[in-house]
Amino acid sequence: MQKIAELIKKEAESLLKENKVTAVWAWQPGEFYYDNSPVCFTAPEQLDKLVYNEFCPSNLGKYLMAGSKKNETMAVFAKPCDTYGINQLIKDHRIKRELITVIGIPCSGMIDIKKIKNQGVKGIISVSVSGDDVIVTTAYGDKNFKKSEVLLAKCMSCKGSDYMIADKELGEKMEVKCQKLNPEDGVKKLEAMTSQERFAFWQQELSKCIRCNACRDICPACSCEQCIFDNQEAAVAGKASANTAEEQMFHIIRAYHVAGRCVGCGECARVCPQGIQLGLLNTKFAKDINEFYGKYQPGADDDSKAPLVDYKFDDVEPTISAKGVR
Amino acid sequence: MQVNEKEQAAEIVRRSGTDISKCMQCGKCTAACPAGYKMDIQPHRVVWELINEHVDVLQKAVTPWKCLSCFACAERCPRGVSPAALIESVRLSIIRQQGENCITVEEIPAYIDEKMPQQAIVAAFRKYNK
Amino acid sequence: MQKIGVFVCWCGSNIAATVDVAKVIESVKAIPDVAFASDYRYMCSEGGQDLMQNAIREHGLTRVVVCACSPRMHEATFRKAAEAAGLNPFLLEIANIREQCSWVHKDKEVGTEKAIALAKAAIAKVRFNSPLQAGQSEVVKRALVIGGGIAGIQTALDIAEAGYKVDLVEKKPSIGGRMSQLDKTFPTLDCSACILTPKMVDVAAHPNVTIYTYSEIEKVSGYVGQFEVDIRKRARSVKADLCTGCGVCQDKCPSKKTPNEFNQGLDNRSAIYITFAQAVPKVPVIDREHCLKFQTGKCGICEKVCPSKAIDYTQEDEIITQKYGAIVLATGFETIDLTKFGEYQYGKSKDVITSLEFERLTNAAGPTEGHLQRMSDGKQPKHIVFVSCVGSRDVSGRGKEYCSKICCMYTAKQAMLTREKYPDTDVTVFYIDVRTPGKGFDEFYRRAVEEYNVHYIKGQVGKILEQGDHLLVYASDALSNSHISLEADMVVLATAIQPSQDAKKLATMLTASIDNNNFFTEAHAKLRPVESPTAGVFLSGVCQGPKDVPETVSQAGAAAVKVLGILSKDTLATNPCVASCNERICSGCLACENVCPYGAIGGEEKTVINLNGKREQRVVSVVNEALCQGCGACTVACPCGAMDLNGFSNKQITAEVDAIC
Amino acid sequence: MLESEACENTNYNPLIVAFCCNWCSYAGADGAGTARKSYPANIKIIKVPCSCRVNPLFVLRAFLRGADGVILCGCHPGDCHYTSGNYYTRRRMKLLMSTLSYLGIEDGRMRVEWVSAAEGNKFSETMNSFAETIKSLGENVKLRDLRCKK
Amino acid sequence: MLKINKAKWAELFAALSAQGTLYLPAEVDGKVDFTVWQDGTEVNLQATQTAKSIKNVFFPQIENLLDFKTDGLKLSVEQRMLPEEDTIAFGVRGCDVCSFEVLDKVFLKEPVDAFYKARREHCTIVSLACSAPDETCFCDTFAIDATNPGGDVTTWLVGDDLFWQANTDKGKELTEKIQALLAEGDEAGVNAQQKATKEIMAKLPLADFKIDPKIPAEQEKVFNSAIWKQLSDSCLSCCACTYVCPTCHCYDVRDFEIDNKVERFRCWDSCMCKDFTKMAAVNPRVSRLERFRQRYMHKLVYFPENNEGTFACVGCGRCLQKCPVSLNIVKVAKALGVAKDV
Repeated sequence: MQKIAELIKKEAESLLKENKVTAVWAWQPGEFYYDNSPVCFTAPEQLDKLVYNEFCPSNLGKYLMAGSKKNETMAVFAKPCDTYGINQLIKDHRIKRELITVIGIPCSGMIDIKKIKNQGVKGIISVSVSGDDVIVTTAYGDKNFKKSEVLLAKCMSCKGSDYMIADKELGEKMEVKCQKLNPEDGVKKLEAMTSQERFAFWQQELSKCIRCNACRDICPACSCEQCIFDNQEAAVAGKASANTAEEQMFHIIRAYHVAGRCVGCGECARVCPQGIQLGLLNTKFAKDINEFYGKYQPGADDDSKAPLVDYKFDDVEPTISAKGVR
Repeated sequence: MQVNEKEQAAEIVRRSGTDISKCMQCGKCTAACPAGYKMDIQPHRVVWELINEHVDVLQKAVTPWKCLSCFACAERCPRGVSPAALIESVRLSIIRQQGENCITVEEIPAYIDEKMPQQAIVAAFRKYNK
Repeated sequence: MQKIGVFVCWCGSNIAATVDVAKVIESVKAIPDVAFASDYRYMCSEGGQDLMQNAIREHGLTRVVVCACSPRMHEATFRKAAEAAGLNPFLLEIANIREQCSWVHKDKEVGTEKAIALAKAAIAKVRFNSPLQAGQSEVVKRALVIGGGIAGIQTALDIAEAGYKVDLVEKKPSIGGRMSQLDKTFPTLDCSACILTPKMVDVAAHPNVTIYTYSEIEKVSGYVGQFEVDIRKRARSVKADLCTGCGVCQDKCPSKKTPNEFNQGLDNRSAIYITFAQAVPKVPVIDREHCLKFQTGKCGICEKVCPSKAIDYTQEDEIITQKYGAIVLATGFETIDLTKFGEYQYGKSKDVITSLEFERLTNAAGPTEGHLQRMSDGKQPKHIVFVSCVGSRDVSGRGKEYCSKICCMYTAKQAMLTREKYPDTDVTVFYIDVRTPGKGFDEFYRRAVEEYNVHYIKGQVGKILEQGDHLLVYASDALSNSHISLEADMVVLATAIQPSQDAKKLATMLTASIDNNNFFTEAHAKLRPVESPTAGVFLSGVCQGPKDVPETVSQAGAAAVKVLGILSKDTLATNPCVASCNERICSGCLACENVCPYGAIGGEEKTVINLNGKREQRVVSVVNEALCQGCGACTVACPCGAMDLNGFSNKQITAEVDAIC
Repeated sequence: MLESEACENTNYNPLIVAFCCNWCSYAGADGAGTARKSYPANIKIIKVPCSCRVNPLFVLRAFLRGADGVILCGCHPGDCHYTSGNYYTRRRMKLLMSTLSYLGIEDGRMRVEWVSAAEGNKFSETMNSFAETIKSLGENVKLRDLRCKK
Repeated sequence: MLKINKAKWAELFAALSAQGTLYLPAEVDGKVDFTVWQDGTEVNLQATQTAKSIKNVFFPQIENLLDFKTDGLKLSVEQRMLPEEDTIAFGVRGCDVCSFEVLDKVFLKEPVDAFYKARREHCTIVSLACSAPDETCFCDTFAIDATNPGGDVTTWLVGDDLFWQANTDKGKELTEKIQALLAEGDEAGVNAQQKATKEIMAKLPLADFKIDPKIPAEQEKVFNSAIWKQLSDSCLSCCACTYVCPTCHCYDVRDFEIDNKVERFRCWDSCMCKDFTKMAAVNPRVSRLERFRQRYMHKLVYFPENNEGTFACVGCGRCLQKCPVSLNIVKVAKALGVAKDV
């Protein structure tokens, strides 16, 4: 990863120096080794702060929206999974393709610091990663982990090393090495439960929600100028979920609004401060769409018709599948 | 037990499961009936008699005993009426009123013979056990 | 604060018998914003409208709710009345307490409770109604008539006579339709061709009429006043402008084994053919499926013999795109398929025929030149049995539930004509009921019985068997309670009629609705019988329901008048209930554009004032109000609620939901 | 008393919201009225221009506010007055229903039916059968916002 | 000093619970949060931090204030009862204990928030000293002694013993009620643990983090600093930081209306939201930069200015853990500290 970080720095430097772009979106280090945050560089001398390691999960695509409105030229570094979100934003006319330079950067999977901390690790001073080995130095001593076991959930269901959009690719493509997860497995498990069990599951899960909107604000498909839940005119606006029904309403509608547009990046679940398994909802829509209307991967291109704004004459009828009610 | 023709007619129609109000007396059933030439009351007329609650005349007629239950009448009826079912129902009303043909559970063993299909025994029992 | 007026109609006892009107009034009066509430025996009457208008003026009402019959009945009436009193007509809502309340509930308590709930919902909605102004859209002064039978011809002629352009589209190579196949017409026994052909010539010669024969409708878009239609003019393979209609080509054509559709397949025709002698246009077509030139590449005789060099094998289908202000459907009928009626031996015995075939058989221009003879052996039949209601009034699934209406009369006609021409032929008619409501109809039927000794038997035919060169007919005589059998030489089946197969396809293209039997639905069964529910689309002839010739002609004229009502206007008021986009919120994702069936939405890069009150440039959706028809598909596709629908806004519907729940 | 109204006299009265498109189903409902084909009074109809105007939000809102069942009626596929509106409805509602089921909401609380203007009979039959289903499912407690209704 | 052995904790919790509703850190669904204790609750005294702060107990996310009802044109109002049940908050860390000082300054000042006051008065706080601080902890920055966290009662967990020391009258009263369960304990273990904990804290990355005194002092310069742009560029405008923060206290008042009944409730709000303070027509801070700046200016500049130098931050580190894009008060304060224009 270190080598790629160097390549990124060089690329950013030449883009800014040659005035090809006015801004470059990348990551900068935080207080600890693991809390890198997105940053916008506008001058070559700022670039010594640029970082790229196993703790850069954020998709930078959404940050291009503001500059796009001002007709700024921008470059963005994008991991393979990030390119889906960028395509979706282009398709939704939220960023202008002609203004942006997408530079594909390889990724071998991002580490989930929560997985490490959940194993009782506290007082982290530094983290070093080499190959599959992760050594965490803490105030209480060193701890060793296997990278393949502490990857972010979204990386364990990595869609592959190809870029859906890239003006340039840096370095060699990398694979995520781990026990792969199929996001649909979780959905299938829930589907196999009884209606009562599912309701209990979701009630427990959604009642954790504090309506901080992090899931929405990080989502590359949630790019509305004003979210309907913030629109006082829309009769659904609410700052807090007063009860189960309202929580359900928020999450159903949010999942519904991104249905057929959700690229499956898994960021919503990653950023949820309450650890709600939001992927189970979005993946359900994706699974249904694939089953009912044929396979569709949002963000794989920037011009296909999304399933919910399309139809076929012989689409499946909305009849009830369950026994005994019809 | 039915006391008057009106109730009897209603019972016959109910048992047949057919909706006689749909009949428009077109005579298609009669025209289609292979046994019609032997009947004194033609199939469409059977329906008509029931509409008018004339049970007595039906019970005394030969028609119930000439019907082959081929259901050609029902098959051809443009309105979904089944004269055959009505005739079968009339037949039952006669049999049940007579009483002598009734069968009791105790009597069954005597009738059973090895070759008789089980289903026939059950069907007969259902039919005559009244 | 709104001042809402609520008016509750009794509709005589239609509403008042099931709904306690006084209680409704009392309940709505307790709702905030309701400034006035009153009831009236008939709100739609002048007195009722006066009541509403006076209340609007005296109480300064800002919104009105009328609790009455379906808005489909009188919404327009009440809106007009409100407008006359100075209120924007779109500030009025109807609570449907008749069709959807008093007529479906019997218990007064239940009905009253529901009426109150419906009134509350309407009040909740009307609070958010906004005044709307209807826009204007231009009217294209040209009409399209689809179907070139007597219905279409009459409609086209009437429109053309009034001075407007009409295009008449016919699927077959000639106009004329079913009527051109008939021999005589009841009850006057005029020769059908004699009264039809002059009309065909008239319509063809009329300077305002353009006829497209051998043509079909390919695509329809647009709306009343502004329909755009693609007509596929199929390749005739004959140049119409050169052809003189001499008929040499069809005489010389070596391929002569194609069933002749015009004669219901009773004889054969050549591959190049003129439908019938009086065809308009009298230009042959090449049936490419049966033409040797097209199938094998060899032949080309017609081209050689044509004296005017009119044959053109290279002709291709042509698409004509034309704009129209109104469209008339006159697609007519066909007889039903009899394969499910095996008992009649139709298709097995050549001597069992349909009445339409009988018409051709007795027509002087038909396959036998008008001589009544059996198709099996050419002998004149000595005993003919007519069977009525074949497939009509049939709910078994084999036929049609409705009465085909014309069979009783044409059967009487055919029976009578047979007896007249061949007095030695016995005629028996089996019937269920003989229905003769019409001017001179019953007299006609009685003549058949009394003067011509046609033997009418109430009963039906159950089975027909071929026995030697006879047909053995098993039937019933319902009145004598007997089962009969008789010998016949010919059986004529009065086959049920059904709408043309094209009706369904056209209904979809025109978004005109059809009923379960594929007859086009009229906008109102009694009061708008020639209008479809789709504005600007009218109905003429049997495509709307079974009719005889005089009825068809009068409906055709009525449809023409309705068309003229549109064409005589320069502009039409457009439906103001169209989509509108809140540019401040719109993110420009254009999901709306993708779902709009009318192409009424497009993305435009615009400078807009954003939610922070600042100017910024971004793509937003823009609705073309002239094209928008107000379906609302876009409003749901829009995730942020920027797209809304006038008259059915998110707020209005939500308010209704809240009021009901 | 009509059969469908007889059930209204028992204790549980399900509240049902029916969204009907103006051109087919609302006309179908009128047809049911004209033909005096009864259905339970607790079914309240909201008119929309086309079934595609019905936002899943409205459906959820109805449930949230206490509806026990929501039924959406539109023109038969292929017969939409607006050509294609109900095709979108079909996809939207299919997904919504699937998700509601996935969230553990009883199947059958929501239904989509195609009822044409000529099908007054079908309208009434559909409403009777839907009311029956909702009755057997009992009160909607899972999607209801219980505030103010306690 | 008193103590109680692990073996008797169940009895302790039962006894405390008899005195009032007992909130303590417990593990539910893999997450530790303040939970009402019941028999069988999975108490977790090891976790450094609960996911949500103790704020939720005193200032819940949703609180009904009153109901009103219309009958025809008549309106009747029904006040909600003040929460008057006795509660005990057990296992509160030093940072969270100090968060009350911040909230008290807001809610107990005129006009007094009756709901908060009632909850506060009916609650006895039993704190728990930290023995295993995390890298995100920086309470020391605000002179909070995590090893001696205060409250009505302070407790220390040393080995299997929980040491107990009442600090206030309220604390003493509670101690008397459960006296029978407590034994005399020796302070030596506690002292040793305090020393060890401080040594660990010195090793952590934020050990030396101090808020530059020029930040609260140079209000105008800080406000106008160019650094805000770069910092706020990557903020998502979500309010995860606000809702996990123990000292953030903004709320919105809303009505829930059905038919003729209205429930008026308050719910948390965040200055990071676009629709903050919409009730006053508009949110004056239209850009993300302004909203972002507001939150930190409030915590680091305005609040200390109005409250004798108290920062509206207690160094709990929750925002460091929960921000989706790793923005936090430490990053902001450090950036401002080194900014040339401040």
